Amino acid sequence: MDVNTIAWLILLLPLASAAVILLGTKKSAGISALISTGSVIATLVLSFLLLAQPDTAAAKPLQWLSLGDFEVTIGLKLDSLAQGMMIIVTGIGTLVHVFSLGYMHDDAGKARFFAGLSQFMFSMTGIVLADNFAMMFIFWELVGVSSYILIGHWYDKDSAADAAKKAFLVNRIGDFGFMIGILLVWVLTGSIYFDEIAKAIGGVQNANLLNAAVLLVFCGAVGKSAQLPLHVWLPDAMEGPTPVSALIHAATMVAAGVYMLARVSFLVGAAEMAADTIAIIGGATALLAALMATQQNDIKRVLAYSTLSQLGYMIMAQGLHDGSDAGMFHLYTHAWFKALLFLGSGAVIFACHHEQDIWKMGGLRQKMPITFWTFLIGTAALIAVPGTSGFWSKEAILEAAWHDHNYLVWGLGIAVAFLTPFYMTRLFVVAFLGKPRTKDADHAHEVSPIMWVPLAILAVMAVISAYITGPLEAKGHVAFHMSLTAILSLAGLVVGVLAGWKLYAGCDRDPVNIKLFANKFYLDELYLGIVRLFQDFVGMTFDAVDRYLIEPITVRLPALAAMSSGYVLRLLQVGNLQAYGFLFGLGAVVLIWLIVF
Amino acid sequence: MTFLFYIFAALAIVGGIGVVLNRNPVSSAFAMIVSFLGLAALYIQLDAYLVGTLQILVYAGAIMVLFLFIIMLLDIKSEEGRQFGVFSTAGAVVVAGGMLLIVAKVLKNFEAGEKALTPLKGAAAETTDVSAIGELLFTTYWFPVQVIGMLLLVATVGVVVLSKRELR
Amino acid sequence: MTLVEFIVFAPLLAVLAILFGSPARATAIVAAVANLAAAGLMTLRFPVEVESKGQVIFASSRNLLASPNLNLAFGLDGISLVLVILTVLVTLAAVWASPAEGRIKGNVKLYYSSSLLIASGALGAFCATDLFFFYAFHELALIPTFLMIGIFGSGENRKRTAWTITIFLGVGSLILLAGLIALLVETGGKSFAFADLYAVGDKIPADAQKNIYLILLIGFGILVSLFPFHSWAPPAYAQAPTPVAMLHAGVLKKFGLYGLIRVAMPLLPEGAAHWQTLLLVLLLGNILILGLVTIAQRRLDTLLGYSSVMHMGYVFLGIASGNTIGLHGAVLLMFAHGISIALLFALAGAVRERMGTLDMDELGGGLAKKAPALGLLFGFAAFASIGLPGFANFAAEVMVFFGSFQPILETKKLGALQWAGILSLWGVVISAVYMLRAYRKIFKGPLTDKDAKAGIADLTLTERAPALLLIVALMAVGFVPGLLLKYLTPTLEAIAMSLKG
Amino acid sequence: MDTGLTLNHFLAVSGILFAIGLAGVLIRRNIIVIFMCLELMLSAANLTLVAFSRFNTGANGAPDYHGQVLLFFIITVAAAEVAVGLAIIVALFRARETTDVTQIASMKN
Repeated sequence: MDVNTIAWLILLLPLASAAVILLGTKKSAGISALISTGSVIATLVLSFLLLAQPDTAAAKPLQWLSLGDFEVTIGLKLDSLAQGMMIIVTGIGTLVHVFSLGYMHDDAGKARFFAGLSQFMFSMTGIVLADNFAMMFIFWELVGVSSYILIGHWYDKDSAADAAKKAFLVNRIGDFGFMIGILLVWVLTGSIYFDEIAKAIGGVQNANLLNAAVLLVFCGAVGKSAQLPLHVWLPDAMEGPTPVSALIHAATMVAAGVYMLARVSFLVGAAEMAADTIAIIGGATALLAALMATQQNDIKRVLAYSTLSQLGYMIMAQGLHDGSDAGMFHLYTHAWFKALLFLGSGAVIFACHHEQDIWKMGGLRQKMPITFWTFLIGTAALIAVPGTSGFWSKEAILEAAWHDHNYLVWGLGIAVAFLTPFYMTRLFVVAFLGKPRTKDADHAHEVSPIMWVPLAILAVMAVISAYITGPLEAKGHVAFHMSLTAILSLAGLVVGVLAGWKLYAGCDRDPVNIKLFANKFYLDELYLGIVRLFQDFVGMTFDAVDRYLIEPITVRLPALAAMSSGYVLRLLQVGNLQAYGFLFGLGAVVLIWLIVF
Repeated sequence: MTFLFYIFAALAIVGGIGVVLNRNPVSSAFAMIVSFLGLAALYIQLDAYLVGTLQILVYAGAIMVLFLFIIMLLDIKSEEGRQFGVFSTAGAVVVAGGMLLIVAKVLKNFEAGEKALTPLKGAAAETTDVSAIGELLFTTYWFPVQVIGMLLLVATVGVVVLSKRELR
Repeated sequence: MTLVEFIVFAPLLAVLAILFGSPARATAIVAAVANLAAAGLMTLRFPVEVESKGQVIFASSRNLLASPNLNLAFGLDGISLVLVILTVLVTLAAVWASPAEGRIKGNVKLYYSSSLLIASGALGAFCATDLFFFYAFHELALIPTFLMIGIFGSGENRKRTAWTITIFLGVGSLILLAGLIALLVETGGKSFAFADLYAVGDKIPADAQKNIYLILLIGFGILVSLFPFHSWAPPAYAQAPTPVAMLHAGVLKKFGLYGLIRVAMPLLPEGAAHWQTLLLVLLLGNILILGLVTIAQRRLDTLLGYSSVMHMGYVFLGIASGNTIGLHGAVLLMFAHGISIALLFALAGAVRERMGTLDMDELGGGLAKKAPALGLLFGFAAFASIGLPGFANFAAEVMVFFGSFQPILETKKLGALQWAGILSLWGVVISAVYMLRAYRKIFKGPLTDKDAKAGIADLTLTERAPALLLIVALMAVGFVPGLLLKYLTPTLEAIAMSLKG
Repeated sequence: MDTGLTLNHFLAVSGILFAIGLAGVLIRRNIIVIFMCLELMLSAANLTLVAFSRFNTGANGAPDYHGQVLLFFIITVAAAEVAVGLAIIVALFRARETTDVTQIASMKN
């Protein structure tokens, strides 16, 4: 197969799958699931074929819009960055699909679910392969919709419906900035194509506008990768089915922001002020999310905040000088172990009859040994135990921060290195060790092979992915130097795990109670207030202005004028023939007078 | 001639005033006939014998008879109480006065109107106005004549319909 | 008789047939389908290379008056073609979505004839190549609108609403008429034909251009519900019977925008440049202020009414930018918005028919559980209206925004137009807020009042057909915008040229 | 023979008659009398026509008979008008039992 066929098949197979399910096989859920899973396995195979392509590969573009000089094409860029990302997306996609076959087996909306997954795979592939900003924006929006559909899969639950809406709207706010950023980049460089922008970026004179443009483009990443201050949608997005959380809200879609920044790293590199801002926002997100994670009780929420925190790392890396590769490296390793953790939590939740509160679990080690061990491996990778993949990629980021002399960002990163082991130990100890605290936990038993096999594969990947960096082409290195950074992060690991063990081993209730963290710094409440203010107060005010000011001026006033003049004129209609005659005669006289003299 | 003009003009005007001032419609009608007679005389003074005759025959003869006939038919008594309303009188004075003022102002500056009335001479005196008008009516104006005939027919039918039906 | 004449008069013939006793619904649908077929045929036979802005295809002309030169003249250029396609699609959907004959309370003939008359008026206005009939056909379409709202409308205020819209649009048309007459006087007044006007158009002095453009902007603006002349639209759409809301919001309202592009801009380029800032301020009123007002709505019908008003702001933005990209975006958005709002009104009509109300609090929620197809189609419509990729709305909005930034490719200095572009982008967030809110409130969430909603049935196949027709059209153009853009390019490039020069 | 009479003499008489008729229309309340006054105004206009016709002599010194033809038409139309008008009055009287115009005010409000 030539490169065109491969690339286009990768993009279009999932779309075809979604279309077939929507139009044809909606009624038969089993077939739909198989179609969807088949399509994603096919794309995985194709993605491996794609790895053989050179870095400069590209598929023949398809014209979408063309107006003279202004042209938007759907072109597929198949460089090593895209190739590596495709392996992540389709690899985890495949495992999640397979896992879902078990997890969603009895769900009423199974066909809809798999159609949504396929649509997501299509959209995500579009982002990865996009060769220009407009196309990226198109698929950027489409993943937003997929996310909306999948979060709201159980739409008859109020919380799920609200979470879906929230996710979409928050992302829209990010996209608002993203679109302006794209427009500004277009104005500055005269192109929306990454290759041409890279060529033209050197000639851009207007540094302020460039900084603004990059920051606005970064807004898109802030929305999609859930950075401060638009992070609020991601924890709520956990209302979606757990496979969705694993695929979309941990491994791939939320990483799209990181990917996009890596894709335009030349832009970020050219705008210093913007790059610093990006790094700081990433670091701050990493720290705040880690703090919030320490006080969550919902197993998926803990993982969600840890995702936020890790995404903060990646974004931070994108803002660092020479940090883009490290960021992508972490994206790559993180995708595997975070998907593992989410699917593991999914297995736990499935086994505990959809119980998500870790304080109602416990003692799962004996009930679900496979899940237990895979989850342990995932946790180890996340808290960066030396040897696991997470260790190498995190070190790379922290080292990059150190070498960039960006000590503020470095400090943030180190602080997170202390917190991550702590809250993950808490989660692990409370959920898996000790004694079952509820009947559901007591009755839990191991999940079926169709669910634990993906877990096992992911567990293997969680350890070894750092050593097979083939897909990333030299973006990740397994290299260790004894340095202050390394010492501190190892210290963080030890301190964090020990503190977590000491505090939580054998506890039935949370001994620590920090309201500020548990309530996520009250940011949700703040935003809710702002939204209320806008929706209800400003909206109502303008509604009132419209109703009681503009409508009276444009409708009532002319109506009143017409009616009152009509009333005045009506007084003349006395109904007396001679009065009319008089007026007529008078009019005639006056007219003649005016005309003749 | 001049003397006769003033006599007939006065006749016409006084007749007119009589129409307006008489309380009894029947008297008004008779005043009207007087006025028309004066007018007809003025026409004849202007060498318009045919229309003068027509004025007497049609207006004074037919139309006024019709008026009288209706007045009798409806058995209308003279108006009772105060004859003229204050407002209507004032209005009439204003409008009619204004009209008179305009006429006076126009005539004062109307130089073509200073042309004196001289008797017809030569060929003009030979042809009678009846033949001249007749010739015009049945050549140049033959179509309007037809139309007028049609109009009269329609009016006749209309009158019949109107007087037959009860008006609500 | 040319195809264009056929397409304009076919609905009128159908009206005659209905008046003489032909079955109303069947006749109307036949006429709409015939029109769709004719429009398809025209599209196939439409040559893409139309050179000058005055040139039209399928031209026909019947002289009615020698002096001034008045012709019943029709013809198509790219813009007209796109709008004709829009009209025939929406007409078919509207007629189809009308209730069956037995379920109309009142005069069935009037009901169906009115829809056809509106369609005919809109088609006539879009196809006329003569200023007089351009105006007259639009007026023709207003009369049935008024009748339908007054007679078949819902709500107790329908009479008042009918009067409001009539007076409002009447005044707008009157102002427009004044502007058009002034325009005719400036161009010599010898001929009403567009071609003749274009020929002498660029000789209009600058002062006159400014004055006339302002009058035309207000006149057309009222017809398009430009802020602050929008008060008629939301209640009218809320209370109009479904087909009228579809036809008016979807098609007829585009007349004003069409007029700006067809008459005002090419003839009065200096006026357009002079009043650009004013137009920008007003369109921001449409997008931002009315966007927030839309959020505050509690009823689906007024919400859709306001949203339709709000979206006009983007079209105006494309028009204000005045370059090729922006104008393409504007015309394409007219098409896309027309279809998507018609779709939304059709589905809202279906909801009203089932639930008896469109008050979102009374509706409760969870309707998607009872009527999944309705929920799915409404989701498509809502996302189309939000401007999601894959629907024509997205392509059009993207072009409008790129168009607003195009003028500074050289200077790289943000001006009023660009700031307006940035601010109107926020409208994209606003429209997502209110559409998703409505979707969430009506269709998502747990099913409330289970007993009351027990008898709610999903859409029947007949009801799905028009919605599917519109969705397919939206997605076809959304996936391949070139389908329509290629027809627009020659005409719009000429107009953009005249604006530059 | 110079009679001393000019066109203005006749026009003045016509104007006075017209004003009288107008005043009568406005003053009188009996609809039949009002009607008569209307006829008076019409006749005043007729006098103007005849006067102009007589003074506007052609090349052969004859009056302009076109004006008199118009007068002929006017008289005819007036006859028709009177007939119809009186018929209306009769009908009105039958319905209202009055000829007083101040009593006939159904157009008010």
